[in-house]
Amino acid sequence: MVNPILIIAITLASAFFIGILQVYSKLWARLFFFLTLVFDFFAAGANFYGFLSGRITEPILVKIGGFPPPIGINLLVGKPEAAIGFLIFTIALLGAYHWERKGFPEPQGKIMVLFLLLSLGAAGITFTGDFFNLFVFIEITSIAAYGLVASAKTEKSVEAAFKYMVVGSISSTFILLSVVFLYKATGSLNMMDIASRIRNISLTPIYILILLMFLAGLLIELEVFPINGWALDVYQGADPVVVAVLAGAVVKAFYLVFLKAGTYLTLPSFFTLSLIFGGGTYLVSQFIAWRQKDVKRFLGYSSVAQLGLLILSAGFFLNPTLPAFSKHLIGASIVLFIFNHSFAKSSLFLLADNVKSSQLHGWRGILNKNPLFKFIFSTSVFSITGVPPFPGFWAKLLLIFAIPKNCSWVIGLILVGALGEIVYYYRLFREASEGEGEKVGTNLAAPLTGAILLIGAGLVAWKMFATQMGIMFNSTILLLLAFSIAIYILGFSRILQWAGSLAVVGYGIYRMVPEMGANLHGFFLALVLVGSALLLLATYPTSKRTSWTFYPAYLVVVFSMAGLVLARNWLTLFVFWELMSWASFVLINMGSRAKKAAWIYAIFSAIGAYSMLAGIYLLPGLSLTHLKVAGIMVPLLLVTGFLVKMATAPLHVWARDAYGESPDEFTPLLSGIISKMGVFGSLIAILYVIGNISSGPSFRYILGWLGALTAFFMTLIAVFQDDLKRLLAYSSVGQVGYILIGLAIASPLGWNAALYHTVNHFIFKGLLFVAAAGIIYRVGTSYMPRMGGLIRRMPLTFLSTLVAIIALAGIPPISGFAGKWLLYSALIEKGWIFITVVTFLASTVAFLYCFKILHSVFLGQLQEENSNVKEVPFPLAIVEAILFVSLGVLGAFPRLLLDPINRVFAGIPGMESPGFHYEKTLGVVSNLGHWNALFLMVFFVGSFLLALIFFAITSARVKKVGQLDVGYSGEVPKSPEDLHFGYGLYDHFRKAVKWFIYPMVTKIWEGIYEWISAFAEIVRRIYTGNVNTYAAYVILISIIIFYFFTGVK
Amino acid sequence: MVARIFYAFLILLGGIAYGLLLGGISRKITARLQNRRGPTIFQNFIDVWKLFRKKTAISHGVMFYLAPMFRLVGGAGTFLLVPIVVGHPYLSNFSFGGDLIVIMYFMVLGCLGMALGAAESGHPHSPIAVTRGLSLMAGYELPFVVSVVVLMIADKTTTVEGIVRAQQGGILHWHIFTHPFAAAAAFISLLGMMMSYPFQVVMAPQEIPIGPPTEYSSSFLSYMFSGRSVFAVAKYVLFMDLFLGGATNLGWAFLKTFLIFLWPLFITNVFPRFKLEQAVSFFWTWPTLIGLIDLIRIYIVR
Amino acid sequence: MAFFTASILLILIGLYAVLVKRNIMKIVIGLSLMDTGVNLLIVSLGFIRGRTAPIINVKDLLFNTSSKVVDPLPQALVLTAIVIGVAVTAVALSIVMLMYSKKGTLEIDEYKELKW
Amino acid sequence: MRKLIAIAFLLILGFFMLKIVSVFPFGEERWGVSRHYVDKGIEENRASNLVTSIVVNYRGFDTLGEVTVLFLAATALAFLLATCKCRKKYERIEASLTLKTASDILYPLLILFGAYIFIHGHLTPGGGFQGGTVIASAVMLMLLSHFTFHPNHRALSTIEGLAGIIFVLIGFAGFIWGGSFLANNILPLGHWNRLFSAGVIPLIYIAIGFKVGAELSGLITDMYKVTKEEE
Repeated sequence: MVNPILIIAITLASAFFIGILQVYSKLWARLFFFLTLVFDFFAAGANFYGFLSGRITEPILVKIGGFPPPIGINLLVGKPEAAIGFLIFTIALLGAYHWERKGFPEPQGKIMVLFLLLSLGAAGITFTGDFFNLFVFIEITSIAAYGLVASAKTEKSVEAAFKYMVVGSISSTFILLSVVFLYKATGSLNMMDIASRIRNISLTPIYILILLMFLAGLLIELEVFPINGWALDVYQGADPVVVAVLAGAVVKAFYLVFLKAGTYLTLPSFFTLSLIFGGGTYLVSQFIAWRQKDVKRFLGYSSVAQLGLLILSAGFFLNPTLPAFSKHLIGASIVLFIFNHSFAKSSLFLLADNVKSSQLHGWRGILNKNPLFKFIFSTSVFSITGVPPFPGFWAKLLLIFAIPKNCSWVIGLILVGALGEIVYYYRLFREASEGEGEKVGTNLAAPLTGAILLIGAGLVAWKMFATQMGIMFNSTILLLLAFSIAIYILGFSRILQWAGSLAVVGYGIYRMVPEMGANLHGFFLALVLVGSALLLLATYPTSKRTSWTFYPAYLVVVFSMAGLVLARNWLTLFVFWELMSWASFVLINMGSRAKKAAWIYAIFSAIGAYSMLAGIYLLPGLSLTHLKVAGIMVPLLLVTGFLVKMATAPLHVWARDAYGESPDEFTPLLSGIISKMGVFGSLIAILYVIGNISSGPSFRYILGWLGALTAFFMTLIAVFQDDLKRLLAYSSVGQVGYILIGLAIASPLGWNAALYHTVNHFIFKGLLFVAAAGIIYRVGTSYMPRMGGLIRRMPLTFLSTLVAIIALAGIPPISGFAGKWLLYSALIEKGWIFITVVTFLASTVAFLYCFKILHSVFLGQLQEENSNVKEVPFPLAIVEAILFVSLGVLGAFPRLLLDPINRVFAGIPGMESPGFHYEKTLGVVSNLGHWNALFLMVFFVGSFLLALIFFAITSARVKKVGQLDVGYSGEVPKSPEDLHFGYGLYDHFRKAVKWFIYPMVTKIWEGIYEWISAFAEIVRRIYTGNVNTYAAYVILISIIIFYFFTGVK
Repeated sequence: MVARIFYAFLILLGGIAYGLLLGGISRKITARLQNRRGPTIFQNFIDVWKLFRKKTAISHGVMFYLAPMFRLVGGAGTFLLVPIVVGHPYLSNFSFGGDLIVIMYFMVLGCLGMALGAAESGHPHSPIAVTRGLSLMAGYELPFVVSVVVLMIADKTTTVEGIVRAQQGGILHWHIFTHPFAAAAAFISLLGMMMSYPFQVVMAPQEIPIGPPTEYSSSFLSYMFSGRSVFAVAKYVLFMDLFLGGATNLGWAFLKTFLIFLWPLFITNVFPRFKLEQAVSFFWTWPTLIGLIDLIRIYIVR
Repeated sequence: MAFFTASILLILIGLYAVLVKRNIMKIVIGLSLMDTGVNLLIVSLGFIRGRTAPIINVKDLLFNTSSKVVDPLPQALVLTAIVIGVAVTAVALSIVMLMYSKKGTLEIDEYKELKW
Repeated sequence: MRKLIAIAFLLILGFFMLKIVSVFPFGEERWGVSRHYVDKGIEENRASNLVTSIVVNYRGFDTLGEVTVLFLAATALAFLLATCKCRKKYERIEASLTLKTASDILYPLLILFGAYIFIHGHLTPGGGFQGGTVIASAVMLMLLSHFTFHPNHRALSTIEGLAGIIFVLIGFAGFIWGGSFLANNILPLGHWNRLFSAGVIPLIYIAIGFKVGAELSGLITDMYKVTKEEE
């Protein structure tokens, strides 16, 4: 233990000493400066460690001058104070180091004194146990901050300092006055003493007014809306290093005071106050940042928002009615939030220091300049926006699950705000990863430390809190996830990474075999692992384009899906769900034109994840068992999350570009397996939750309609796509619509249809995307009108594509038909006749694009520029072959898949009988009809061969002619371009259905975005930049607080 | 089983012959209506034989080569999956292979195969015609599906046999009378299926000679021709089974299919041609609405 | 009571300058006024009628002191507050000087570069 | 309009403040912890000036902070104005002879007076801050009257820093020998109302006096210097 007074006294003495030293030697001054900071760091660290390890159990009480508490000033350092103190000096040390590398402004000695005293002030604020002493330290901090903010001596920084000073003076006036009034009212200045005295006096309105005055002063320093104009100006105008320390360390000290005020000054309206101001600030700030063009200011908005969330948490934390366990969770969440925000935000500001321009467009492409920069940036952004396993995620999770159910609207507020946060942070991400940007600075050591600390803290939090929250992790999955990250090391060779990944997935399959197949979870596990292994095989790195992080991220996606399907508890599922979503975000973002797509993907993922989280929160229990819920809200929220991944209309907006522009190696996984996680989720949601609500059938009927409309509209839009991957994207979304219908029916037949189609869709769509990847790799474009005639160059790919297309179209005897047959049977059995009609129509329309793919890519005239392309690379060809053979085999023997599916359902009540049986001649027999797959296959193949042989024997000599040799009014065309009908296929059909393909949903989403932005823009105007106005807001808000939160009228 | 295959073969040949004959009749009637003498009603047999006997055939590639087989097998397969006389050991064909859903999807196989072969020919007219055909299909499928769903729901079965059995016991039990609107929708969509006027935009003899198979000739074409004929017969039989109560023997079958055959023929010679978008819009509105009447009725009374 | 009212009035006048005045110097003066008001208020809060200053320079005061002197604590606090006020004013003035050196004007409307 | 709104706001605020102070009747006896200072102050600290006893000992930590604030302000000001070209050129008028002579005479007297004040801080009204301020006013007087007067900046900085360090060191001495930081039991307390009494209090006040004097002088010089550099 280091006596806290030593920290303060030694820092002070050395500040004085530096004041002398700098006159004589700058070098020594600098040395001494760092020596002091390092000492502080270790001293504060030792105290914190003492508390952590349990060596110090009681709060450290320092009696200055030897007087017992109410008489003299004392410092009171408990665990939270020690933690914040350590945090302050860590951030200060990082900031100082960063500044040193960058070069202190002249005169250096002075600025070092200011910096030292700033951290000292913050530490003093944290440690002190006396109100007036608190005021003194606040003033030390403020004055140092004024000086530091102005330290850049630019117009902006000086302006910011002035505003800060004016508003800060008002704040300290409030604090000083209220402290003196407190003394008058209670006769003491000591916090503990006042706390005990307050219990003995009745809380008259006047007394409350005094407390409110104190809080009003604090709220100014805590940057609540709308009295935070000064803070935003400071964030924007001041040197980023200063801002990093202010936002990372100093504000946290103020926050601790806020907590103490809530603890010691028993203010009845504290809860309401913190809810209104914290929540309001959080919500408003997350949205008004949307249109912000200045990166530093927008980071400022984010800081303000995070503080708002902390204030809100404080309200709950100090609410005496909260159960102990929830209190514990909120406490943990506050700690994590503080840590997260301090390091992530400081890192971001220090990164901003490395970028010349602070304008958004000045950040364009800078991530592609320096991988280290990218790493730090991504880590910080992920952590702030709450991506697992970073601390921000755990903080949010803990907070949400600690909030009592009767305040569930607060959850809505938190999640909506978080969504707003996603929007603007990933807009920055998008901008920063787009194209090639300017060079960035290399002063990255301090932010790098921050980023590493974040990762470490995230993992520690994972270990500490996951089990407390009831989140259970399969240890094998964790091991595999660790392996996934480790693949990064092999990054010097993509081939090695590929092989390593295959080995890891292979090992995963080997370890997971006992889990596979037995039940629903095992079924999907098998799909995930085996399917991913196949698709991974097809990612054979053919070019240097693949990023280093591709394989690690790919494997994280795979194993988080494995963890997801193995989850036995909603929260576990959610954690893995988020992991999967964000890892796939990383992968999508690797596409060179996918930045916008990735942004939209991030937004929609967040919409889904947050609504799912809200649903999970509202569930009566967390385990995956039958849960009774009332009303339609819970299932709606829950299912929305899954529908987003399935890209069900109207949540499909992200899908086109995410599928179309993501790296070609990744798209098969995205379409083949990741979308199936939505299926899995919807299935268990229907099984465990929706099936049990009173309005169950009608809700499922809505789901059915959603599926049908998705199937229809997406199919229709797919017809008019000219980009191969986009076409497949819409097709994929449409096909998943069928699956949703099957799920919604929730009869044995329906679920058989859904699961069968799930597997089938993985096979044929995986195959199609793999083929597309190969074709695009060879041809160099995904624009179909520029292809054509490739059947001559890629026969195997054509054959497998053909089979896949037949499966996609659902034409017997290939296996795609099975899903269709089961689905229609289920639909008719259920009597959902309108859905049946729409579904039928959708599948007919699908023929249009099926032909389009085959024709535009493989048939017609071979273009001259493609005349030398080769068959797809060998690994891809293997995968294609495996997949198309399995399509054929399943086509003949659907029982190979139907039997396992039935085994899966056998354990589920009400699903024991599959709704059909097998007969020798009739094949699969349902209550309505029958279908003999093997017969059809034999019949078709047999008669086909028969006809072929007959033809070959009897017919005339067949003469092969060149591709230009067509009957063309007697002319011989000169070039294939003249003859290839690629552009404007189905233009006639477009005219017929133009009312259906109007992108209404996209327009609506865009409209929502525009409206919110516009509204935010208006709200943002309250920050006029005029200091008079800022001061007026302060007065106004204080009056409002005084008026509404006391009885004084 | 061998006997069954043998009979099936015979039935198939009969089907092809019947189809060719109907084609001839249609040409004759059309000619007469246009004040021409017209070819003999056996002209189609002559054409097929002539084409089949040609010495050389031009091929543009593998798919081009295989497409006629696809076409023939698709047509023949569909024909053989639809029972002509329900319950008859041979005339019920291979209807155990699948129900109406199977048949509806199997029908596409031949078209798809042909479309692919045609597209490989590299002639720009082929894909134009194919896309028209597919678009038209998307058009007429809707009313057809509406009426089929009506029947499936009404009879609580998806098998053709079941639907036929449900119509036994008198002419008024035929679906054309019990579900007149559904039947009307289906029969309108039959016009599209037969690609006769006013929905002849696919073949469009004026701009894209004889539609998709524009590059086909000689024995390839003869295969296609046969496939098309038997496919048409398959559709007539299917309509017979669905709406006209099926057949109890071959005679009834001939009669009823002939009646169905006449229906498009009447229309063909009266109307001009729709543009494609008009055709699709037409199918998606009027016949669908008509069919919906019965669908809603079924939905309510079910 | 007059002391209280007067010092609160002083605070309010200072605040008024902060809220309304367009000249930066005047705003700083307003802040200074506010400080003064607060200090006065604190001192007057420590006053007890009929008592003497808390300096025990005569023997008489040594005994039963608490019934003879005013509350010394507010005075001690005010001492600190005054110094802090001076410090803030000094920094404020230096910032104002810097601002003036940048733009050559004290008009607050010229300093609205940071907003929204 | 703006003014009206501002006045309205402020009136409401004033109303609330008045509400608060109205519960503390003016001049009413109301003791809190300060009763201890009053009753036990002499006994514990032997400083006859109770305010000093509080400022330097009971709440000495505040004073340390206060000194820091001042130091901070001086540093910040020096830092901010170090490179500032803040003043336009203007003609300087030489001070009159009377003023110069008077200043010359007053300068040492004022410094002496200031020193007197902070040395007697524990006995009479006043103390380190007051004394320091008086000293600074002497410097200011010289600056204004003497064109060439230049306090030694290095010396000022050194005095300032050393005084601060001495303050902290006295605190440390208390920590090491007296058991707690700033403890006033390491020196004999002496007798009431004597110059050499009250333990470390006078020492601290002297340090403060030096510090404040040096700081304020430096501060004034810094501001003044800016105006001079242009010429």
